[in-house]
Amino acid sequence: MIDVGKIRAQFPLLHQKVNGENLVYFDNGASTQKPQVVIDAIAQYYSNNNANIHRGVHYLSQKATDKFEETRDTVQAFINANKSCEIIFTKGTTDSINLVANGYRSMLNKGDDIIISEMEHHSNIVPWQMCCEVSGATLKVIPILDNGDLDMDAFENLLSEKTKLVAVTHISNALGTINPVEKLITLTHKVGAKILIDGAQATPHTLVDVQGLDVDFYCFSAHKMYGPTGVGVLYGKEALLNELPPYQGGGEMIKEVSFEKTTYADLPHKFEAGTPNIAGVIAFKAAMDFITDLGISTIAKHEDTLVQYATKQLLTISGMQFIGEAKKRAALVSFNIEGLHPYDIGVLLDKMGIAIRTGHHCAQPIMEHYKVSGTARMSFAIYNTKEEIDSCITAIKKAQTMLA
Amino acid sequence: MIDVGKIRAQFPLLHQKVNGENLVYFDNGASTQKPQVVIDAIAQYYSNNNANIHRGVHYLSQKATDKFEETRDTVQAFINANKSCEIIFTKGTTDSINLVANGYRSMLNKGDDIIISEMEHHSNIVPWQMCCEVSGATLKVIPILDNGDLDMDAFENLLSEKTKLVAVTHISNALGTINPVEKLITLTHKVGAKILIDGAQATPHTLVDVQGLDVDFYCFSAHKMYGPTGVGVLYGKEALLNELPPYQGGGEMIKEVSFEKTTYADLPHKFEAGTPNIAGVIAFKAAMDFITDLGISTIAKHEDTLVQYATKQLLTISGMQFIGEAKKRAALVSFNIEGLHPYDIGVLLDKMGIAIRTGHHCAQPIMEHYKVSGTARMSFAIYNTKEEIDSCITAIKKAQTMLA
Amino acid sequence: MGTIVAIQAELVEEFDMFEDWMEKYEYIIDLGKSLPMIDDKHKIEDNLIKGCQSRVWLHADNDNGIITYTADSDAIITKGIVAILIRVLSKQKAAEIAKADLVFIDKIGLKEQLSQTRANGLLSMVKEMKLYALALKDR
Amino acid sequence: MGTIVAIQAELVEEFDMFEDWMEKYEYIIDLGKSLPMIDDKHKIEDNLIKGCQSRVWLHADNDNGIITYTADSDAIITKGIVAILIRVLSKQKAAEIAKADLVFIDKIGLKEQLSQTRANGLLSMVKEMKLYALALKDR
Ligand SMILES: Cc1ncc(COP(=O)(O)O)c(C=O)c1O
Ligand SMILES: Cc1ncc(COP(=O)(O)O)c(C=O)c1O
Repeated sequence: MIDVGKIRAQFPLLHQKVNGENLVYFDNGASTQKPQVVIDAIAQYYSNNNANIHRGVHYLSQKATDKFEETRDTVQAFINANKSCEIIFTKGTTDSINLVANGYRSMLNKGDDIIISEMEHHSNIVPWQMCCEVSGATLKVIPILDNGDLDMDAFENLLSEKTKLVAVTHISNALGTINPVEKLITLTHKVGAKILIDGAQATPHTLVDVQGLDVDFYCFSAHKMYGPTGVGVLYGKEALLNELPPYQGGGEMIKEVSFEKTTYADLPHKFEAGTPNIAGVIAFKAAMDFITDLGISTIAKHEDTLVQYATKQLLTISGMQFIGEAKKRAALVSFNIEGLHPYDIGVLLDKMGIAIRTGHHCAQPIMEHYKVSGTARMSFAIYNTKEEIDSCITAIKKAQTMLA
Repeated sequence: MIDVGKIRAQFPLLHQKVNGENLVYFDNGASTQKPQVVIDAIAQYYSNNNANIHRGVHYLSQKATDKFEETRDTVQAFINANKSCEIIFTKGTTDSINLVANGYRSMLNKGDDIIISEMEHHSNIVPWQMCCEVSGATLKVIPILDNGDLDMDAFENLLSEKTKLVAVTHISNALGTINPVEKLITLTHKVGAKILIDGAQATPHTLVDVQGLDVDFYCFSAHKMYGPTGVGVLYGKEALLNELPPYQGGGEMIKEVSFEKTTYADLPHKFEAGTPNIAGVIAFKAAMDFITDLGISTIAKHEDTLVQYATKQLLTISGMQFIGEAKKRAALVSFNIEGLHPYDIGVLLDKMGIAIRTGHHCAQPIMEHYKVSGTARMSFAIYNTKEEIDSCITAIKKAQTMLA
Repeated sequence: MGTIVAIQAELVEEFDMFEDWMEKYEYIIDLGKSLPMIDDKHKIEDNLIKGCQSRVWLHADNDNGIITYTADSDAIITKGIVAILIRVLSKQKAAEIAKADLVFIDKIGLKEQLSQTRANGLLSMVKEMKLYALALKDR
Repeated sequence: MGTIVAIQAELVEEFDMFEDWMEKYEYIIDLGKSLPMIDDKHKIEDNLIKGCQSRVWLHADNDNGIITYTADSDAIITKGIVAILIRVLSKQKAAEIAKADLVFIDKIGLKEQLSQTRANGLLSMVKEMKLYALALKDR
């Protein structure tokens, strides 16, 4: 059993009143709060250690470089990558996906297919639309079943020798669906295509083993994993990253620059142009250590309990309509209440100190599918409690009365 | 007169010993140190205020959004932009330049010219090489005179109705040259072209008034301005930013997404896909306030004194060869010592607690021009002192003896 | 019809009487529930202001420099605030609207509803109301 | 010729005698100033390892599984360390080189010279020495 009180004590932000009430933070799918160790890691870096990396021969620069590279090694271990040069630091999942999608612009042609799904976050839709526009490739979409599962039969039908890339989310931020990534990967590889998994909602909640999965590209954000904003990861198999054209040009990513001919640096530097978010990357290690120390399965178990409890309690509300009831779900509950606009619910809950997310969750096609303008979403993290869910249910009922 | 002691007291990192000696930090051109107010702003954000921005209706999200937008307003005032929507947050100068260069890929054609200069940082070379490769445009290079000034006659000869874009640095990071940006801008506009100025080395040292300059695009990094890593700015005139195609696709940057048609959000959001470096952006305000409170001209004056003093003292070293003796210079001195490799100087100075930068400074074409493998560079900030220069000179002499 | 300043003062007084946020929001919700505040024929794409979460339709009629706004929203609270904004700005002279300083928003504690988050579309609505007035004021 | 382990131990002992960093670096600089450690005909582009700041040329000869390395650098300190690395790894069996654990680097306080910063090219040099040995060891 975990001691949630002890865990909460490590998160300074949680201990505040909002609109006179104890804060209940259920917007973890958007961004988690940060434990003191992460906040301290940033302050310590700037107070003791700050310098630009990779080029300086002086002590501070070397120390900063070593710490920066330590995080790379930690990420490698965290997702079980084969080599640390397969870990590219970006500014977030969106940046990671764009890096790959931009590279594919020149690798695809008319007649090639990219397959995404109906449940993707805009960050895993728009880059591919832009990629198709430039390359002439066609974007195909895996539909979802009404319960929120991917239509796997439809997926198999979409796959063909024309398929060059599949880009699907591991866990849906709008529905909570855990997709069968192993199966998606196997099927994709059967037709000789590559697959990118958007892991933004997965790395905070589930063990990811990129070698075990045999996934080609995997993307995620530190800020959803108790880590700092402005840091993301692109994992890619070494051979594929070597094939992928560079994304941004600049310092760090070159071997040699002349006006006649510029050659690019080896991995991972080829994809890390410019001064990175050094403080953020270094502090991200503390966030991963926080997760590893607790154990990702402990976190998942706790969050599962919360999802189940919340689902049960929400059912006591009249007019409750769950959006997304996939067989396997993680860490969040998405719903609407008959006759109520999610925005109105969100505003009134906020007045009662409760932060949930309402709206389209950057997944408008999903909203289109369910013919709703948005949903209300409670998304959980390791520091949330059943008592908080109780407060939230009471608040929803009060809002319902006010709005009725 | 400024009280440097009082200023130094605000920078926790400066008060340490490196290899048993008091740290002398002369690598400010690479990245400056951070005052306590900046470090505190980050910790306070994460401890009280952290949430994802622009979409949430709850209190924390609104407060974070307000603070994030406050920084945008502060940047607007800092560089005297006309509107706050002309301020785009990026991850750094490199990211800013790539954003523009990527947009120009589809706006240029064979027969068009882009002009850069021989003294550019790789970040203002490689993106344009990549842009030319895709668009078919031709890259032209303004040569420099041996003293480190731009060859303005050559520039006028390069300009023609074929010129579509000029991209030049405001201040050279390798030579210290302050370029005549007003004149560059006027001449560029005369042929109907647009101009991007790389301000990475300028915003920490000189007043920048984008409206006064009538510059089209202006790029800079927070981490060189006493601010956090992972934050940069692209300023662009509203009309030009509206014309420029979007860069990254994802959350935030869209108006509406469907598989048939995606429409892009208005400025500045169109260029800010994904969760940004929220903590960094918010803390950047504290850094700009720090500069504004001191006064940028006070900073410049102090740094000028240091440059002059350092130049004079360096001349007491036998075999001193300055690299870059432009008429107008800022904040740094770049040099070589006859018979010595800059790397060897850098290593030995580090042993004496002194951090300078040695190498090609991400400006290989400049090194090519002067036929050197690298230079040693002392670059200054508001917290540096003449006493530190004295220590540095003594250390260089000692290194010279050891290496002789 | 009072001046914009006077109506704002009125509103501040009214809102001062509420004991807590609940009474205040109950009042806004009541306003939001009132009859449609816009003719159905104006509820068209062209008049739509899209917040990320709630949508606002805004229509303006100009009668000799006096502007009448009608509007609606799909969310009740947004609609209630729309009603308040209309009460303040509608049926006023274009020049007055253009230069109006909407101090009441802060004073009645609705600042968060017109924040920079792009959630409800209200900030854009106010901007459009003012832009419309600005375009007319010198005619 | 001692084993790699023995030579490392020797080096640690030697370096232990230095009183301070100055003596240590004076020694390294002396090593760096010694005669060229590579035949000029091997100082070619193909043998060049580019650090950002100093450059290293590395050449390897294989004589029945015994590898002889020769190398050079344009910076004196880098060259001095190159000399030390050669002393440890050259004229050894490929299999021994491939599995060698270069503990001495840390112990003699030269860790920073083989750090992740890409400045001097030494880390790449060690990697290449090992790769070469690895490729030969099972032949
Ligand atoms: C002149 C110049 N341009 C561009 C850059 C790149 O800035 P950043 O690494 O912050 O993207 C630098 C920083 O070294 C610079 O000095
Ligand atoms: C499934 C999914 N993909 C991508 C993203 C984008 O992540 P970021 O905003 O950190 O780039 C998110 C975050 O909301 C997400 O939930």
